[in-house]
Amino acid sequence: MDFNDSPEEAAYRAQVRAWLEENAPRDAKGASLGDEDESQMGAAKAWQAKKAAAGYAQIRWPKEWGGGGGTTMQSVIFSQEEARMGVQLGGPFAIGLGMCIPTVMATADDETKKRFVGPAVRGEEIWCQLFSEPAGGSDVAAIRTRAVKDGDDWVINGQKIWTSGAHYAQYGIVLVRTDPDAVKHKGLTMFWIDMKSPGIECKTIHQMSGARGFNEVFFTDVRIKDSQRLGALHDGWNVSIITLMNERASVSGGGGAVGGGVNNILKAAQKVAGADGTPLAQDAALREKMADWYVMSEGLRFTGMRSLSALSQGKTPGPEQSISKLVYASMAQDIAATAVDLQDQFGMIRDENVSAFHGAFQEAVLGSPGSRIAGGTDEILRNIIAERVLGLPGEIRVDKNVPFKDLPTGR
Amino acid sequence: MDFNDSPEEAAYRAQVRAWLEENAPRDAKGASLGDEDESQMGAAKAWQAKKAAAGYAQIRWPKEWGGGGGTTMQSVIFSQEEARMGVQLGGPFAIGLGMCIPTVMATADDETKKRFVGPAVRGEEIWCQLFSEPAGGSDVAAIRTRAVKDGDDWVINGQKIWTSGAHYAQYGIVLVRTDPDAVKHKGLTMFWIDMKSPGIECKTIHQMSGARGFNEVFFTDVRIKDSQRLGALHDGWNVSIITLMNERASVSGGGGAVGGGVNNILKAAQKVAGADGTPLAQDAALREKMADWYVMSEGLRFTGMRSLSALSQGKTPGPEQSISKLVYASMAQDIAATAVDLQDQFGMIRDENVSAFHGAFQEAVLGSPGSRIAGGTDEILRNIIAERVLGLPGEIRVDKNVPFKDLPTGR
Amino acid sequence: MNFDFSDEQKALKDEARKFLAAKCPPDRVRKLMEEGSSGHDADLWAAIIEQGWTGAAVPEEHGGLGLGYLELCCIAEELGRAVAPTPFASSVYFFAESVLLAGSDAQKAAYLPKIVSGEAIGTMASSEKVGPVTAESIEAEVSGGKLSGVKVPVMDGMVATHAVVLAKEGGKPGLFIVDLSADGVSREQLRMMDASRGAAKLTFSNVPAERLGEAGEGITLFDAVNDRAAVLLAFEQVGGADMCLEMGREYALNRFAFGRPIGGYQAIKHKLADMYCKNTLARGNAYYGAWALNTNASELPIAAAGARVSASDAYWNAAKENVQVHGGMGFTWEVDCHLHYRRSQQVGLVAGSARVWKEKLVSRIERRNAA
Amino acid sequence: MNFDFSDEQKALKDEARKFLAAKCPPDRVRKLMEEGSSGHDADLWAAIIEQGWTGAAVPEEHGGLGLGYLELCCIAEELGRAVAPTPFASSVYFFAESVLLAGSDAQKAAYLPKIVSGEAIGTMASSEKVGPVTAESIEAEVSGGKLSGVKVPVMDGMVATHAVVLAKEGGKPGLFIVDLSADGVSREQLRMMDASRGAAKLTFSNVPAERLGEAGEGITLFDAVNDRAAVLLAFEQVGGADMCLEMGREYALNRFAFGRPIGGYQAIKHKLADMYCKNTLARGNAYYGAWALNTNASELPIAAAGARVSASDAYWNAAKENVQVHGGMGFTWEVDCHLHYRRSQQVGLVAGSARVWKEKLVSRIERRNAA
Repeated sequence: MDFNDSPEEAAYRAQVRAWLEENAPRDAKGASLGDEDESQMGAAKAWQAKKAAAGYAQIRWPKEWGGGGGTTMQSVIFSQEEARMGVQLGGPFAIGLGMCIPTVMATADDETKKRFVGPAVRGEEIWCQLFSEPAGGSDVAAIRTRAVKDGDDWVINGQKIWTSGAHYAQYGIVLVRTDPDAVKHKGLTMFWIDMKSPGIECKTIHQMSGARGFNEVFFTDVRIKDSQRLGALHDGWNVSIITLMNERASVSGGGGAVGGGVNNILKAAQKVAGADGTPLAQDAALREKMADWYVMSEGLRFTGMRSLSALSQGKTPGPEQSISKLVYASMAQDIAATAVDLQDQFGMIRDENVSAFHGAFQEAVLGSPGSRIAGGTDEILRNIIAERVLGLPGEIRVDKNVPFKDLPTGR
Repeated sequence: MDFNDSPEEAAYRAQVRAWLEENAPRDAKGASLGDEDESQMGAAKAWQAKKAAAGYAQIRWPKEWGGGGGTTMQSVIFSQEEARMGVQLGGPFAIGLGMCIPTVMATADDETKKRFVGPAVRGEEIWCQLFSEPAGGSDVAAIRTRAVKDGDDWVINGQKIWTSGAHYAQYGIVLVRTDPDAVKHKGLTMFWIDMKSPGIECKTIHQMSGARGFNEVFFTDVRIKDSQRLGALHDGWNVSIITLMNERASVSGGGGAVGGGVNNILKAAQKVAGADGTPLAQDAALREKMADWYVMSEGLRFTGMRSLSALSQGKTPGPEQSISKLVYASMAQDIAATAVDLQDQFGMIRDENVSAFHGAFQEAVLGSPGSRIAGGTDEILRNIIAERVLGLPGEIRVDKNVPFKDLPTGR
Repeated sequence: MNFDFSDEQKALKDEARKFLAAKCPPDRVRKLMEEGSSGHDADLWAAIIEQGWTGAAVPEEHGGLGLGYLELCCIAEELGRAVAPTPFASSVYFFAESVLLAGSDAQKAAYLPKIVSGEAIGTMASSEKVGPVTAESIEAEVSGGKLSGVKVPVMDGMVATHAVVLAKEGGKPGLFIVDLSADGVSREQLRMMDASRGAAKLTFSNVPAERLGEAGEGITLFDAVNDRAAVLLAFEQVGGADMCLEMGREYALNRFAFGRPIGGYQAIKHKLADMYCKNTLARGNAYYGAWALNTNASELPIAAAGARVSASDAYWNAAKENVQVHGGMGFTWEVDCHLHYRRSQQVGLVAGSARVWKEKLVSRIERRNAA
Repeated sequence: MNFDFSDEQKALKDEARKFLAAKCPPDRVRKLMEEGSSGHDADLWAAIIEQGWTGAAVPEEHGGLGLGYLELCCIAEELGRAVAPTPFASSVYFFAESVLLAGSDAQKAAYLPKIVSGEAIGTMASSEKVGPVTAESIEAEVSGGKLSGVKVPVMDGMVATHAVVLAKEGGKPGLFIVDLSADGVSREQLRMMDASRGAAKLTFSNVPAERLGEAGEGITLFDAVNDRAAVLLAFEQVGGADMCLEMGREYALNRFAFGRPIGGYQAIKHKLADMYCKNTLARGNAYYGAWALNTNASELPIAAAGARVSASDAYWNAAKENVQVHGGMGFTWEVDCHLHYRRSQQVGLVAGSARVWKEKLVSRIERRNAA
């Protein structure tokens, strides 16, 4: 048991580090995914192009498709080193390269693949994924957006929601209902779509925190060719599973600053005096909570290391990483609320120039509910762990043998 | 808003108090329900007879059935005053008078009623309720104990479990399956039974805490008359609902010593020195927990008072009392575990002569898991609150339209 | 035993609910937040004054209705339920209660009628820095009848005309009434987590200040005012928490996933059942607080702390889990969940944090046990 | 990165599991408890010694196998899973580790081979009264090489032949080795919450005691021994917690209610999912502790405290919720749930309570941050 690189890993890390030292942009503030501030997009695209040219863009992909022909572990090492340098500009490309393009590669003809894969790897074209709908949420297959055949075309009407990056993406993959008389999962078809097609309108979603990273996308008589179809007619649900499996295949860096939140509140508490003048960090109630959070965040870090170790040894990681977001999201909300409570009346202030710690904990209070929902709610994640990891029975499904149009819906 | 008796209530309380002063047995240690120690049974029976003679045994029941012809509020007042005097000897009769006899009264012929009601009210005969089975638990209707018709008799084979007082009861009401080809809830019938009938065997259940208050009851070719049937053939499920509704109708005294647990741990913590020599009661982490427990237990007390107030005004109490056991049981486990943790290594000791506070908290650790299960698990209680109080949908039932014998069962 | 509100009081509550449903629908609250205003709906405020709510517990001799605290609790519950964006708490629970508790006859005569009529809006200015307010945390000082110092945050500080200020005089804390229109007062609007409630940083330079109560009694009076405010705020919290439960229940019944209402899944059913438990406990504790406040019982310090601890917990839990029940919609601006999510933070901090009240509760129990 | 046990270590663990499944089935543990014995299964203990487990981490020069701590962690996990009723923890984690850490060469030579061979059974005697063990809590005293005082509870105190005793000498705490067969030692068996683990009250009157380590170093050494024991106990806890999860999962799959397995209801699914989360976190933290223990890293104090806090939480949660999953059967004597329920309390207290370890963890983090 150790934390060391294998000789091969160490050599690769050294090579990456040297390349980054020479090539990484300095002072690149992260262009985080879905941020409405697009000022970093130029830097992000330039960096993606540079990585692609050197084989560092999609390290695990074959070289013929613009990848690096490397291993998962090499990909992880590159991400770690990028993070170490503070260069984290990959956000805008994550969904395209992680989900959309793999779907295209698995289902499209050669011509289509050649057209799209290269530009996406080089960061020239950004993709978005149009699955979620207002009536769907956790129930992805409850898709109401309709595509109706009209000669060799399809005409799409409906609405998608929670689409990250729709406002700057050039292309998207879209899951639509092509047969409402079929049962829920059998009447769906997947297409790729040009986001500049007439009839597509994007509207950013105003979140409670003030952020506007997601979009609603409205389709009004949007006309596309049948040749844009990905996979067989009415087989969209199976195609979407390819998309979502690819999402899960991307292993995170494992380590990272998850424990940071605990140190933040500890340091904050050292600076705030309690009723008797001693720093709140001395408060035993807070200290017990800090101990709990510390072992939770460190536990997540070590769990990541266990998965990385499996990768490093050429094995498939176990299911242990599946706990990560579930554990983290509630803890983040709890830390934020506790930190604000410690500030007493002052905690009500959001003003970054007046509030303690520049309002960081207040922003976290307002942002954390989203983390417990986006990308799978707490409740869905518990179901996934129970069913896929522990092998407990799935939910009783009342929506399996009924034509979609006859399924009950809410208001 | 006040906590005072109405003039009528005050008069009744004064009358009760005077009667108790004159008649209540002194130094009567409570013969708690299901206790294997039967030494108090004589005292309990004598006290019940005395109450019955004075009309205080079943205050809400008509006088013709041996009751007091009084109100629910009068019944509550009597219980409060009994508790105040430290006379709590009603345990052995609670199930008979609360559940079994009301079922007999609702379903039996006049002769049967005359035979059983009086002796039960006077404490001469004790009843038990034989519903639960090993394969049943929360699913009461999953009854496998069979009754097969043989001429004018029925022959019963099977097993009941969690039967309080079966080892000292003279009679019981028993729910059995008379038609296994019918769907689950349609093939059950209710009977009264003499617990001394040949073929009945009681075995006490050894609980983790060491207590032995419950029984398993085995039926081997137990022969009873069809005239012992309560209600119609195959209508036992509806009869059992009468039984269970009567259980819920008995409103508790409301007030009481629920908050006692918090004061116990507070006083304990004042006596134990922490690492720095100051009493653990000064530990802020413990103090936050004590505050939480205090408002939980006081909240329960006040919730009981709200229900009592409705009764006092002749109204039906709201559903608020339904939270009581759910809130209390987990809190009791939490308090016990925390109190033991405070004792550090010493907390491992159960020896009542050595352990701090005579091992009270250790006993509570071992006893509290039962409270979260007996009389409805936490999970069933949450379902009840969600469905009956909040009106949320019931569970999807897969056992509704299948003959009982074809229902899937576990190992 | 009559541990309940009277039929008349319940009727008042029903009326208040109807009134606020008409005058203060959630869209109006949201719009006010978008305007980045001072968190004060002037039209609503005028209508509330017209109803006489500001004077519900103020004796008739001072221009109030003299109804009592139980009636004020009924109104508070409805204001909390409606997430009302008004300075009601500041002006009535904090300012008017300070004057009622510690004011001289002259002070009562001078200020209470104005508070009732709306001519004046009062507030409480105690906090100066991060952390709980204590004798040691105060630097604001009154010398020769003039106040100098900085208070932040002061709720409704942009619209208040008067404030009760906690400041030192001769080294000891006292409460002082300050006319905020006087020279030497400057106000700076603050951005708040709950944008539906405004606050300011107030800077005082040699501003006339008249003492409330005896010299050196500041912390005792401040605690007593907070106890009274805590009971009233607990009703706001109970009202908000119950509204969250109703919203969550309604959504769970009407939102379908996998062909059935999400309210049929135990994850949601049990979450809402737990919310019902906490809300019911909070209501019981709040009622006890109301009784103690209304009868000025010796149990008030424990009852107020119990009501506050229980209600703060219930409202925060209900507000955050209501967001969760709503899923993605729950954290959008257009859906109402975040109004309660923000407000549960604001009302949970304005009279001091949960941790401070838990400590108050336990030490008060210890003191009672020792007595 | 190789943050995992080696294939050889995993094979050792598999063997240990098979061995304990054969030699230490739950029925055997229950039977021992019914006999009201000293919580010591002599046959099992003999078989364990034959396996060489007592010497897994003891260097070969002292009669051990010299495998290392990772191997000992593997064994500990399986002992915890099996709820083994033996003095393994007392003799190996506490006594042998004390000698390895602080013993002179002569002491190592005198005691370690006997511990490995089973000729001696060691234990640690530190607690004297209710509450955490501190320098101030100790009254036992060594004077002129003779120990007098009372220690309670001493795990395995009825069967141990030797104890490391925390006692004062010249007013300062020190650790001392005591031969329990000496005159002046009296033992009184105690009834324990976990009846599968025995303990005693030991009274010493002028019993010969030899110092372990330097004078006045007692608390430092005691803390260091506890850190090492905490890592090993964390593996017992992780083993027990995972066994509870497996039991709960198995029961939930095979117990039917309303026509389907209770494991299909979200209340049970999500309870088991949460158990999996806590167990996984505890395993991660325990592995870090194992690494730090095995490499004698400077991170050991933080790693040990983290492992202990996480594992105590996970085992208690898994043990109590496993009872809940089992419903009525779960609190009967005949079903195995209560074996883990009791053991989670015993192992969670034996090296000091969760609250003490949480405080240790945070103060150690503060010290590291300050450095």
